[in-house]
Amino acid sequence: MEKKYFKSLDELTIDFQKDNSNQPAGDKQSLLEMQQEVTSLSSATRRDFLKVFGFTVASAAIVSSCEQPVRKAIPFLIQPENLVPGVANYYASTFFDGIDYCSILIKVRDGRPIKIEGNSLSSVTAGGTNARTQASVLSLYDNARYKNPMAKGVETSWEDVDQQIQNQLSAIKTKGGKVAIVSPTIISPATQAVINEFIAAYPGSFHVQYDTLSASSILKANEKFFGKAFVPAYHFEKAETIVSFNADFLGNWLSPIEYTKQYVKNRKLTEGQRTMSHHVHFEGGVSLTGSNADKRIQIRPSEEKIVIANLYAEIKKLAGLSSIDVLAGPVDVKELAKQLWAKKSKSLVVTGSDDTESQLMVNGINQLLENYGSTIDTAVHLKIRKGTDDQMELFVKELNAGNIDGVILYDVNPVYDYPQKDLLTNGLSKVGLSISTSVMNDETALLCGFICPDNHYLESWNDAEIKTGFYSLAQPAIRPIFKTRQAQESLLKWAGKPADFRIYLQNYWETIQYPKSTGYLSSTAFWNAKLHDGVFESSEKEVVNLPFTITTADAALTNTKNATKTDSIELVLYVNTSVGTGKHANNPWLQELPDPISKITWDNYIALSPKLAEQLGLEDEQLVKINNQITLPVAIQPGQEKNTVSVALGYGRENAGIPSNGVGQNAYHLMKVVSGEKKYWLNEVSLEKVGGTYPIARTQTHHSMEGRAIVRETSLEEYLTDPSAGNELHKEIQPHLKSLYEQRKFDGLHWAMSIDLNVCTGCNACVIACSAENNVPVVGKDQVMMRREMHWIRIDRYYSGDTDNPEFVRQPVMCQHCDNAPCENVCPVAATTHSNEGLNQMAYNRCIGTRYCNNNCPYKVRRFNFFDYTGADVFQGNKKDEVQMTTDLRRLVLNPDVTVRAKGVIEKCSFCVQRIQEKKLVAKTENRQLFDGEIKPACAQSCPAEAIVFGNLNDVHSKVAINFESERNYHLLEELHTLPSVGYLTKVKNTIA
Amino acid sequence: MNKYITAYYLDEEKLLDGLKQVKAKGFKIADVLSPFPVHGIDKVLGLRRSRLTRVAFIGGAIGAITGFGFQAWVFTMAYPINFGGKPFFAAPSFIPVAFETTVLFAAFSMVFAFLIASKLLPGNDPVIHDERVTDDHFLVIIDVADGSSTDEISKIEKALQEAGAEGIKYKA
Amino acid sequence: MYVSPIREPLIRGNKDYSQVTKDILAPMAGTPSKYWYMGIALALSAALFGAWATYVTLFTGIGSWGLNKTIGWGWDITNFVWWVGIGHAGTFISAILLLFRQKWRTSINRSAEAMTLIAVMCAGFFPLIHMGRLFLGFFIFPYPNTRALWVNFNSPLLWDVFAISTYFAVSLIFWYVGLIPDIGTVRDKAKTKIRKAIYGFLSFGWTGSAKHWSRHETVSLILAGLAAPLVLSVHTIVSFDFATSVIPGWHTTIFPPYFVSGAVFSGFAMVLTLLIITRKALHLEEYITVNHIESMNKIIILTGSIVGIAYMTEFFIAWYSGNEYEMFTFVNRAFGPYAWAYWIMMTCNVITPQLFWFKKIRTNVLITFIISIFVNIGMWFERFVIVVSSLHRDYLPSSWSMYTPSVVEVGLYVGTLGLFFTLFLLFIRVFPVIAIAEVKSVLKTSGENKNHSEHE
Amino acid sequence: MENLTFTLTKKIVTICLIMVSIGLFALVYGVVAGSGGERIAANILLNNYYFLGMGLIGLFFVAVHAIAESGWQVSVQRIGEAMSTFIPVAGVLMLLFFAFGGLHSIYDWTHPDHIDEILAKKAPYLNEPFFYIRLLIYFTVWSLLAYYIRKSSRELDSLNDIKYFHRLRKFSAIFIVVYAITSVMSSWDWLMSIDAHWFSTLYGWYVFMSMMVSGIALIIIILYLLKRMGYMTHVNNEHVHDLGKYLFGFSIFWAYLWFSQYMLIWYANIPEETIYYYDRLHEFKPIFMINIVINLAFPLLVLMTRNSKRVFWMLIPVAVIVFIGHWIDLYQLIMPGAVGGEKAGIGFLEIGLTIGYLGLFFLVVFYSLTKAPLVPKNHPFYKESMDYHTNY
Repeated sequence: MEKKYFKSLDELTIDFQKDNSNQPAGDKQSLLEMQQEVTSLSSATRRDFLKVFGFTVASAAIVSSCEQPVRKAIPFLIQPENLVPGVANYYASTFFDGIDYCSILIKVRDGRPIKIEGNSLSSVTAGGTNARTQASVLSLYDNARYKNPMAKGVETSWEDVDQQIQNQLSAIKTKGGKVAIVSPTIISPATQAVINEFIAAYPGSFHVQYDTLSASSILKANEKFFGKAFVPAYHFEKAETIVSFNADFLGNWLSPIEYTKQYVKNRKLTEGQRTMSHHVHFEGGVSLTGSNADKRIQIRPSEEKIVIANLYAEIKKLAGLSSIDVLAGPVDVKELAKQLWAKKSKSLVVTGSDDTESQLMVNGINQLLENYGSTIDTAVHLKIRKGTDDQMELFVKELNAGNIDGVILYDVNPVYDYPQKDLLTNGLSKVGLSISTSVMNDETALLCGFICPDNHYLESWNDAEIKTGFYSLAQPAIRPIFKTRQAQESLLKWAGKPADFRIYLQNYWETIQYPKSTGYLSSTAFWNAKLHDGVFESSEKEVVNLPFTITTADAALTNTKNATKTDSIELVLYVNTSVGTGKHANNPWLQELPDPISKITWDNYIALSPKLAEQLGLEDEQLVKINNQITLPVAIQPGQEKNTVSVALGYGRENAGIPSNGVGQNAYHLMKVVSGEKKYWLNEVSLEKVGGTYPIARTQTHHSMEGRAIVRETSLEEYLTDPSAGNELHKEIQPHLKSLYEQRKFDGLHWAMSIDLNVCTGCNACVIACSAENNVPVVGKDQVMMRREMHWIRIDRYYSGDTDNPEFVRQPVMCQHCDNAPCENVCPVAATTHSNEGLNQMAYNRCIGTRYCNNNCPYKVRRFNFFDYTGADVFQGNKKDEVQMTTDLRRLVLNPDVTVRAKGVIEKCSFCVQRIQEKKLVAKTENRQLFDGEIKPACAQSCPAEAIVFGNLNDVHSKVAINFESERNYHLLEELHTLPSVGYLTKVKNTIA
Repeated sequence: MNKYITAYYLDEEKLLDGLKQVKAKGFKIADVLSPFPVHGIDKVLGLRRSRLTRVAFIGGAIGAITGFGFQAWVFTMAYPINFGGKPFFAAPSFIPVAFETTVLFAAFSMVFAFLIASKLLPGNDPVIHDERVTDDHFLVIIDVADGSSTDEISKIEKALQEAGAEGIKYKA
Repeated sequence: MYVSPIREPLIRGNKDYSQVTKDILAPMAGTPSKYWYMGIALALSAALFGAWATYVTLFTGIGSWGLNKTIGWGWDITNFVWWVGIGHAGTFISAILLLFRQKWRTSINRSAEAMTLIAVMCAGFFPLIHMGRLFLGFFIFPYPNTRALWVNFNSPLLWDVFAISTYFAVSLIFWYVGLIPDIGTVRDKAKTKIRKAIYGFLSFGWTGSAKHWSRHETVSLILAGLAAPLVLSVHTIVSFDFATSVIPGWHTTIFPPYFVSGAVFSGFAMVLTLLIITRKALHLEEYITVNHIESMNKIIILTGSIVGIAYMTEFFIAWYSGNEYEMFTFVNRAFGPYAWAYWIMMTCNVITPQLFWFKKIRTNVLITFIISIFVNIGMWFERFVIVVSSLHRDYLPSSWSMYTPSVVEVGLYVGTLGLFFTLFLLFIRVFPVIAIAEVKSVLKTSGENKNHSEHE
Repeated sequence: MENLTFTLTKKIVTICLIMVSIGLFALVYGVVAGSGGERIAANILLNNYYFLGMGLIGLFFVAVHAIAESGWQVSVQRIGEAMSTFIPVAGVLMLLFFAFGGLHSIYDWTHPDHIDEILAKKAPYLNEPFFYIRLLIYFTVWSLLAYYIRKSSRELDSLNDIKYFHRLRKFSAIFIVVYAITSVMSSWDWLMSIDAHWFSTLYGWYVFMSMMVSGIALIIIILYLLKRMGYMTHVNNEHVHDLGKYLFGFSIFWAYLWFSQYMLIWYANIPEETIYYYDRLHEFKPIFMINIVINLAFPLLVLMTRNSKRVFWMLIPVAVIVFIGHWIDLYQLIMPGAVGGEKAGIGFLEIGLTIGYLGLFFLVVFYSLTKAPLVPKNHPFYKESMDYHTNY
């Protein structure tokens, strides 16, 4: 093949697309080959020698003036429609991976999706995102994706695979065998229709919905309680008192983005609001939600049911119903019950329990509190979790019994995440036809006869009904990069139907959804409009009758009477906000995302209370074997219930690719299935100290504020009497801010950011959004251990109070864009300067890397490229990229508006200056002023809590200017007179009900 | 000027005494070569105080003005940039560099002036009358005018002899 | 000029001028000794280690060091300041002691100045190597370019560029101007034609003419007058690197004079270390006498005490300020994770030099040698404490971290030590280590035989 | 033959007493004219500190040369010794002044109702008993050492025994060490604590150097006065040249410290520090500027040439102006904090009181000069000092 030089990777992809337009789809292979070609071109040459030689300062000038070889950019022969070079297109779509749902916009630059943003038209997620949604764009460009269909482990063509599969399917059909489709919850009506078509084509087939994080207990409880298995829609915004039993609703429980939006709505003390919900949280480990609670009560998982029973019994008493005495719980809930009773119909009790009886009792509580119909809407169902554990258990049994002839594993990886791995591996070996549609390498696909790789969701058509009547559409933003095919098309094909899912979907919407709409002239107009918006909200309602009795809950209460307390060490298995269930483990952004509580990256670990650690003689990083199964390092976690240890799920992937293989240990197999319920905690846990230590990479190692006024806090009570409570220092310092020279004024624009500490939950969405937007390198575990992570925005977390039961505060910190910036003064080469719009600017090209600015930054927000993390260095062969973030494929995610920084250069938050410039240009061409809120830096855009506000300080009506005038506003280390352009609003805790 | 008489001393005090005597007799001393600076010889030979200090002063003044002026020009006129809210005319910041340029200009102008005025330059090939003058000899040189008679020459030699000089030589 | 009889002679052994020339030129003659070869082999291998470390740093990046997001400077700037400090003694001796007419300087100024020049070279290496992108280091010079962009004259690092280069240049000409007459001597004593030609070239045609001597003295004096504030300015500007910042432990007004006296302190310690070996190896005990050592020790007590007072002032004011960050930084220095470095610094810099109050100790060559090494170590740790302990725990506890140097950083340091000794060993072979003419000029008044030649 | 015995003539005493009475009158005027207690108190502190400083620098001059084994200063050593006799006088005045209301008029931290969080933190140091204890320690130690240094110097001369030379050096060394600490601490106590919230580590050395410059200027002035009276004929141009170089050099060094402190605070721009200069740059701007001009620019430009340092007609105006200049320096250290921009000023109170103090100081110094020959002939370096000439 002739060697081809590319001017840039952009050209590479665009070329590829152009070629593709009149070639069969199969030729995508050529792209991969070409990429490899490009890589192989880079070996040492004469120029390298010159570059080395150039290190003598004298010859540096020679090098810099050395003539570059002429490279010609080849223009498009036919300009593609809608593609203006340098201008991004946004496509509305939907993210749903079986765990998280988010309505999104996909930012596409020059044919490449490069960023996910929240879709503000959706009333469910309302423009919010979370870390995993933000990071999902990177998984599109993952070398661990299946690039071809495979039969028996050999890459082959789709025709071949289809032929073989269809042969086998018809064989099964003729013998009347069963084919199981195992999928996560299907929230897509069209996909469900496709599955139904398949089942219709192969009678005897059935569909199993298998949720890794199941809501089985809720479905079961509601089935008993209401006679219908469903998850209701919760309304945290309507609740004045929220009691949560281990439901991590801000992090991972059901629909966290939606709940975060709701939750902060009545906790935000801006725009004249003066009330806040009171949030009481019971848990054993420390969850994101727990750390945000007004009152966090430590209980062991085994005690949860007892506490719920106690509360239920108390509420019953308050309701004047006869109650029974249950075993006294570890905490007195009388006061809580009274408080809830006082907030009747304005409260909400939820539990993340895996126990149906606990859920039933919570239903009883909510029923007595008249929360159904107010804070819990049973007429709208949350469809995010439909699978029950017994479905899967039954399937596994059948599989092992050899009663199933074919399995289609659609988007699930049970070999990795089902508690009993052996049952799966054995079972799968007994099936004649096993098909996996995995997008990415996974443990289950390895055991399947056929791998029919699905498109990545950014390459796919789809739809979703997240809640009753809340629909959204997904559309591809790029043609499939590899020889993959959407699973729906595969199913249609195998079912003998026309295999174009886009047409299928459109038909589905035009026939099924269009009638629900109003105001559209034609079904095509409806389709086009909805495709544009991404969402469609009808006013459908479910019919659920409220029960007249609470007998089912009472029965559960009666059962609880016999509960006993144990004293053993208990283990909580949880999912964190980064890799989650492990599905996204191969996403370097997520792996390097520090846990919001422990600030640990790149590993799971045993979180242990300080007391227990002392008792067992354990220290941080010491290796401990749990239940004789897996060995993990210890991380002492203040706030952990004394005898409760926690381990995150989602680690220990074996076949997920670089970098996730071997990161952490798989804790799924510690789980147990007890009478059809997956148990997310165990008791009688054995912890055995084994020799040695294992280093943990934390991004923050000191956890106390040392009494400094860094995060300023107050209680609601104090706030109501004095809005500047907790922020007295601000008023005191303000008059002292005097310079020996005139303070600079900024005419016109003066960019500033306001961060409401009261609503920031610490979910980390902004961190990933920032990395994606600004091409922030991933440095890998070793470098994080060296404290060299590159995140431009970090969320500092401090503990205060008692180490056994600390309070948690957190604070997002990015470049403060100080108007009196200490960093700017000291740069010898003027690489960092102040713009006339108040931005602290970095000219990467000018930076010579003295790190002086970093030393003189009191906030330590500047980041230095210690190594060649990006491959942008003048030297070849010194790239430091253990996590393979700089392969040609991965690099497609880079934002071309932001320079990729070279080795030896300082970088930092720019307030997303590229976004500012873009919007300024838009306003200028439209000959108008910028609107307030028009410019949103990536962090502000991604924030589900809308904690970050950005705007022009000179515009007195702008939100940010109003926030800056607030009594709650203060600046970090303001006594230094650095005049930061970032303001923080004090955190207010609602300590009274 | 290619005829002269040299005579050496072995002690600087004797040299000074001798010089005074020779001068008193009205002979003009062309030069004295010594291994180290002899105190009081300036007065005896009537050497003026060096004006190199003025060179240093002028050099320093130029350095100060250039150093300070250049910085002020760059910051206020050429390319004013806001660094950390500091004024463009950040006078205290200009002091260190201005000071360094002052010293640099003063030192270099003076040293170059010294070398040039004294014709001390690399590769210069001087007449070496006696290799011992850089060791322990003090050499007095008295020019002999063109066409001087031997009588006049011997007069000088005699005067030197009387003044305690050793090793008197006549060179033509 | 009269000299009081109670003053000890500066040059021992009843020398005459010729003997002085002979003694001082002796080390340059003949083939070097076995020890010289051993020394230079050792020094060169250390320099080679440094060359390897330089290669690694340049090729793989600053990441090969132990720095992190919080601690941007470590051994690099510690070494820089340490070397610059050492580079202060030479010019201090030549300039300030000349202005104060301390005659004992004549025996030591030449080698001290050479040491200064070499130390400044070693120092200059660190700001270069610490740059992330050295090949663009020329950005630091204000040269006209197509973007019309100059440099930031507000930056102390830029001031450093001017200060260090001016200091080096002025020290170099000061040293060389002083050297010219002695090169003349070497030329005239040279035995081979080549030597004669080389030294003849280098001597600029020096003849010892009275007129030249007169100008030479004026130039030396004015240069001393210029170099004296220059010496102060250099370490002052180095101290500005820290003191202009807002970092507690860095930002303190006492830094300029305290750094200067610290520099002189460490410079004299290094001069002592070197000269105690040199006088022994080159048999110059009669020129560099115990009196010289004692005088230098007195300067060590003086500057060491100033440094000690500065430490205590800083600590007291940190408390007195009522500023929680300031106070924390100092408590952390003394009792935090880097307390060991702090106490090494305190022991070596404040306590050991106080032993020199005892005449017995300050006239004991061996103990002086040991204490001088202690001071060298202590002053290195002083800079380490300032650079690292201030940075590692500054304002926001979330960013606090620790720093451990890597083998590459050790390599760079050892490398400069190697370079230093290599160049010094070459210097003693190439140029006279003692200013011959200057010693001769004080021989009459301060030589051991001075009382015989008293002329009053 | 030169007259080595200084006689205190009636004329001198009369002039001095007139000056003292001008001072007393100024004080009365201040009270009558309603200058306010703070302004009067601040002026007393200013002058008392200033002339105490002169006494200490006189002693420092003697001590530092003694331990440096310097020779030339023997010719003017007695002036320094005489100046040091003012130390106990200043001590008594200081104690009386503080005890009778001066303390409360000047120092904010002595008012319990002005104690805020920061001052409360400083209370272990800034409290009245400890303040007085420190004051007593300073003056006792200084006065004793001054006495012993003078004593050994005089005994060296009268008894002609080299052991007194060593004793002189021993006391000098002790004084240098003690003074290194106490000069810094006393400046914190009496001056820096006026702006009680403010702090600067350089402060002590800055004040010391300010006193140093004016002390040298005063030595030159006294030397000149003595020469005018026909004494000190042994002092030649070379000695004057050396004093001139001191004046020149220390003026530059003072400016260096001034710049270091100002620039660092200007640069870092941290309000708790900048407030100090902010006040001075706003309400005291003329004083602030005059301070730099006459204490740096003036001596720098005038004394740059060799000759100006050697002749009295050039040197004396500089010495006088620099002496006034550092009085102004001290003024701007004290007044903004102690009196404030509105009430402070330079009027008859300030000038008169300074003249009064100057009269008292001269009276004490001249009286002390009568106690011993004007030059110690038996000093081992006497001959060196007399045979003093230099090429530069």
